[in-house]
Amino acid sequence: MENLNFELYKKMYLIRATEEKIREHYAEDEMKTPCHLYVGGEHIAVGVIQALDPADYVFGTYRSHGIYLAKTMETDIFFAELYGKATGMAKGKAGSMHISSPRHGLLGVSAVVGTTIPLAVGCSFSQQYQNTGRMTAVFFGDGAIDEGVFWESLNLACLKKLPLLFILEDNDLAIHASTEERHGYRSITAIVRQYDCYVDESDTTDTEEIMRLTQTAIGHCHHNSQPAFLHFKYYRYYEHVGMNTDFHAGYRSETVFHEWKARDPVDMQRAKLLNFGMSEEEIIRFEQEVQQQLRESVRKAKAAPFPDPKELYTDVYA
Amino acid sequence: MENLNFELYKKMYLIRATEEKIREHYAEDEMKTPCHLYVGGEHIAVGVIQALDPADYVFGTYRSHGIYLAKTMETDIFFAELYGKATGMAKGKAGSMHISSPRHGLLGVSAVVGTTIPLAVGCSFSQQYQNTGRMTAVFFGDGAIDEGVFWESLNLACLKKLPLLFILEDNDLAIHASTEERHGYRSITAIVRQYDCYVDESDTTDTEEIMRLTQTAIGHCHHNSQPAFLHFKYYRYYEHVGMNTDFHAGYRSETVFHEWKARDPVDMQRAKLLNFGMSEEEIIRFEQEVQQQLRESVRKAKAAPFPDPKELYTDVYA
Amino acid sequence: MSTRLITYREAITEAIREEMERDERVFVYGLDVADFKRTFGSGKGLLEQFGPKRYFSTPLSEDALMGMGVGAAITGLRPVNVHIRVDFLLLTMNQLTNIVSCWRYTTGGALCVPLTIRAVTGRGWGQGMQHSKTMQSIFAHIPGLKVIAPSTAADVKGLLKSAIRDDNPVLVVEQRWLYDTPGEVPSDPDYLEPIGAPRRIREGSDITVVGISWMVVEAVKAAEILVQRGVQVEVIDPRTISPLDYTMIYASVKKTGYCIVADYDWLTCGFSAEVAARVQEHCFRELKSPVTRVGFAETPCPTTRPLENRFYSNAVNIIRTIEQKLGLLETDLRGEEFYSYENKFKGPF
Amino acid sequence: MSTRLITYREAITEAIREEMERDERVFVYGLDVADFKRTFGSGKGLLEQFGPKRYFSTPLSEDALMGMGVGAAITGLRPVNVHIRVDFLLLTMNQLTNIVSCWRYTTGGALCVPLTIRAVTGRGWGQGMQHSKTMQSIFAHIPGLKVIAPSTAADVKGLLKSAIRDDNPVLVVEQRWLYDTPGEVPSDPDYLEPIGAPRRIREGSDITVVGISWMVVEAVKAAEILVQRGVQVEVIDPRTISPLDYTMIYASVKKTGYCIVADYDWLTCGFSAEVAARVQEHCFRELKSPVTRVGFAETPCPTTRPLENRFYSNAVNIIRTIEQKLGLLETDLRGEEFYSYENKFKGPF
Ligand SMILES: Cc1ncc(C[n+]2csc(CCOP(=O)(O)OP(=O)(O)O)c2C)c(N)n1
Ligand SMILES: Cc1ncc(C[n+]2csc(CCOP(=O)(O)OP(=O)(O)O)c2C)c(N)n1
Ligand SMILES: [Mg+2]
Ligand SMILES: [Mg+2]
Repeated sequence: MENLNFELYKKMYLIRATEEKIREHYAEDEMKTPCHLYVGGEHIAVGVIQALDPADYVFGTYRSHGIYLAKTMETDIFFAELYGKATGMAKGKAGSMHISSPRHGLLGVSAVVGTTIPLAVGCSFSQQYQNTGRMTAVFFGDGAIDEGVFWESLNLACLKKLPLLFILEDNDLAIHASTEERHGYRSITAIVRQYDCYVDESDTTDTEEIMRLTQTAIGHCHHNSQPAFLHFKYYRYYEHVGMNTDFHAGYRSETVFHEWKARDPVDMQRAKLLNFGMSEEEIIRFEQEVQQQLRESVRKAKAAPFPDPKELYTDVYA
Repeated sequence: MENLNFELYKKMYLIRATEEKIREHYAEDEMKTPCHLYVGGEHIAVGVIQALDPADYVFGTYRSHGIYLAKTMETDIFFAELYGKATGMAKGKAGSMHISSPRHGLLGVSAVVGTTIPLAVGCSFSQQYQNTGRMTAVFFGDGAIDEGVFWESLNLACLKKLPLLFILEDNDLAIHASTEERHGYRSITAIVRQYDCYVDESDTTDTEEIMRLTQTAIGHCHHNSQPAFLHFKYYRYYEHVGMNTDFHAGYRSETVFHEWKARDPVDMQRAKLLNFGMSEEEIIRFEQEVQQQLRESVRKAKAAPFPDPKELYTDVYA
Repeated sequence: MSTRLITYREAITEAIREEMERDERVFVYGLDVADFKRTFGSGKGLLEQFGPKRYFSTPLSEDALMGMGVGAAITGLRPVNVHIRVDFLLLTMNQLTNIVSCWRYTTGGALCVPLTIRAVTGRGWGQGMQHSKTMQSIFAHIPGLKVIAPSTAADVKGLLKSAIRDDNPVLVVEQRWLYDTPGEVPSDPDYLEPIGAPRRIREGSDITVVGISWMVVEAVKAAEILVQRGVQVEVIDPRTISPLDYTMIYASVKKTGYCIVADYDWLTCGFSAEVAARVQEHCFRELKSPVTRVGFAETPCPTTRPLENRFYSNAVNIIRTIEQKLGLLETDLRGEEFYSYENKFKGPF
Repeated sequence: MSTRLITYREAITEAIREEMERDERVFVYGLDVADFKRTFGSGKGLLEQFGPKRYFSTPLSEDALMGMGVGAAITGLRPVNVHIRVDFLLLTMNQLTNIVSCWRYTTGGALCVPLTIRAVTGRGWGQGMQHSKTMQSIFAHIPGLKVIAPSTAADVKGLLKSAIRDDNPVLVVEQRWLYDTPGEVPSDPDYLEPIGAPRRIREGSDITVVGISWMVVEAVKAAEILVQRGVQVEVIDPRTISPLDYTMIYASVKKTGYCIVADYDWLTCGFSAEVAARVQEHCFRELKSPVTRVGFAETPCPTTRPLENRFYSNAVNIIRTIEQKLGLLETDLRGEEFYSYENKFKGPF
């Protein structure tokens, strides 16, 4: 239990610290890639990915630093990509909005809303076809469910009884538009419950709970040969894209932020460790290691060369 | 009551007789336009359109002879279009799959599945914007609900509280694929009931009942400022496109056809008239008039000129 | 190399059957592929042989289905996604352009997308504006996609097989009238045609006609008529729209000094424009007159036959264009039989 | 005619405001149009002035929203549908091509579709492959649509107003960097620019550069540098991609004998190909060298700056191409300042 919770905290802290590292350096103007920070949602990526097998597949959106880090735990290639360097996973061609790590099962993310949902359908179809037993999880925002392709994909997955987790990361906002302004219905889960799939929902910020809910869902998937739809609510701490808070803009209230902040997922997870009897020193030691790792990654990324100009033309065709 | 039912029968008989007229002449190879016959579904177009105000708007699919005839009651322009003649509503450029009659409120139909659903959203938005009080009804098949655009449109209409009737004409088939083969859920109405709209469903072949259900729905629309979704089941008598039955093809059973045929909407409506005390002679007299009208329309259509070659280039830009 | 005379339709079926036999990872899916009509018969026998796991119909969800193909392709399968009309591919443009064409680029080459997309172009009998488009240029405009449009039975077999074996996404545009055209097709199950290379359909020294898809048939007809007047028309079928090796086309135009592009599509920003732009660049000194293009009328495709006939270009347009270019009097075409919906291409190439 | 110096962004706002004031049937909608950023500021003040009935944000449902525009347009309204990236228009290709472009044709002219579509092309700061496309040629390929790509403040105002008043669907492609460019714009609320007509941006006698969208800025820069060496470059901005009256372009090439098309798009089957194909046809005798095209690299747009810089063509490419064509030695460009993400166009045209 303690081990597990430390494991979870490691991933969560890595994500939070990485995002803050980006914020620290962004103004230097060297990471020329739009970043959609995940701060406030760490428990979802970490909880879900913890519940998955390492060999399982994952897809995400432009807001996928969290799933990348939870899947890979590495930051050298990550920062290299954000700095646009030859040592990034796509030699800088991808940037923050298109990170991937196929060998860790992260098969890609996309900056066009909803577009990776059907890819996940195909990936899970492929697992069923090849009988690998692997799950696929696709992370998407509450904006994606406005797009027709979500509904087509949901239907396909249910029809084909695919081993697929739909992970709705609901921060109640698509850029600055609340779900209420966008939805002609009250509850997405009430709708999805009418499909042939398992459905659950939560607004917890407890990572372990996210993990358990996901494990239960995966169990149902295997047992009933059905996909699952998990609706997780969270709060996006910063502006849609960029490094700042934007409470001054007036489209959302800072009060709500403070409510969520009071149960900040990373803080909560850290408090748990202390509760479990882990010492403050032990935790700090780990945190310092992460800080050291991040400093190193940023240093390496800055020092790395830009891709050779001819790289513009590679990777277009196989 | 009798008047109303005769009115309904007039429209239904006109549709049935027109479709049979097409069948009679199709092999002559002069109507060079793919026809998707509506035989078996007459009660839906007629019942719904009877419930609407004549000034209300209607959109349909390539299977829209029924709504055209119920809206216009005319067959001269109709047959001219099918024969590809200059006297058709689009001078032959449209054919069966693109018939329209804007002055009767039929603003168009389309051969790409699902495409007119958002047009109906826009039309009803336009009525709301201009405060005309007019309803819009959009007819679409069970295949269209597989397309993402249906879901986007449903959400939009519910969000915007539009005066719009979604009329799902469910013949359980998209070409030859049953709904069961295509849907990862049990009941479309169970899903749509979760949206902010009025929902009803029926498999009646009684036109008057369709009309009443639609009237009730329209009442709800007006009263609650919401769209309505009406799910009507029917049986497609002939092949998807073309003039023949295709029970030999093996994808559906003739037994089911006979079950539906036993409560054929046109027969039932005719029987009602007799019940109401209308005489066989009176009915036959009317039917003969229609037959005469159709013969005339076909004759005129055949005699009409083809469009001038330069018509190829007109109507592209306003 | 032994060959048999089979139709374009049969050649498609053979190509898919052989690739499915050869490679378990190949599967075919799309709207109505498994119904009793089997995509104009092109899927005949495949369901029976390979079963519903590898050959299945789907819901009407083109957008998601294209994405599904990508997800399957990047995890080891080789999907063949079938569309009974090119027009319906428009629903997949977001996936095609924002995902399919650049997933390899975006992953720095770590993943590839061996996805084959078949799409049929309708024609005749009132197909109308929503069932007759080709739009090859739209797809060819997107780097990362390969687009082919074979016009003969042998080519559709060899190219479709190459497409399925290709590690890149390949879109195959199949004109419907070609389905009934027979041709000699090699029996070798490893017979392949290279994507990217044109084929010289007919040799000639007087003028080059680059014909695409059905227009190859019309160009050959035009050539057959004009040869009787001593005019030698060279007909080249690019077969691939993009990416294409133009060497053969340049060599031909350098030889003949004249070039007509007969596209089976609208002209504006079409493939015909690309060919014209390239040919004028590479054969500037040799060209004796500008490259001329023939194609669809710049209108939606009308339903009624007399207008539909005018919407399309045909052998007569090609003949008249050649005559103008070469300064010939108009050939008397009375008595010649041309192709129509009823009189489709019959003989082998 | 009195004018003021305002930015392209302000010109857009003015155009929409004036048309909304003039005509109650005009409304603006699209994803996030009414949020506090107002589509890069181009919608500033409109919500306040016209209220949420006529200026509203929508769900993320591009496909349905395009269809909604058609439904509104054929029943008396004049919708303006805004997309913050052209790339998202790909979700609407089915509506654009199968419905928007041919609804008039299909109803025999009974209905028209006065729908304006605004779409922004992103660039720089790692926009990457999914936020940087223009694809004008894809839209221009479809008969029934009008496609414009204004490059100056005056033109975007005059053309956008014309678009809103036009009874046809008009797609306006707005390159993002242009938003900050200022220009003299007439004050007259009935100032219109005609859709279909090019504008001569700069007169010259030695070579014609047809520049599109942002490439007009680059072409003018090239012209300014070369004029110091006595080379007179004529820069023509088509402004409209389709349907376009080419007369001015032909006249220019006939005068100069040389033509470069600098497109802000991929070349293959692009608008540059269409211009080249037409110019070689109409100016065959006058052309002293083939029409040359410059544009995007034939790759997805990469994120990292050094590769992104190479992905785009610019003034230097135009200068080098001109030098080659005219047989000039390379100009020493050290000391010249060129445009970049940080150093965008500032001065008025
Ligand atoms: C198809 C499409 N439309 C519009 C956009 C512009 N856009 C970028 S992010 C976004 C909001 C998405 O919100 P959500 O799915 O809830 O994800 P979140 O940013 O909240 O994680 C929008 C509209 C886009 N990228 N793709
Ligand atoms: C987007 C699209 N995909 C595929 C097709 C081919 N197609 C034509 S009709 C049809 C079935 C539609 O079924 P349904 O909506 O139930 O209407 P019905 O024919 O039963 O009235 C299909 C798949 C099409 N026209 N449009
Ligand atoms: Mg969100
Ligand atoms: Mg049906």
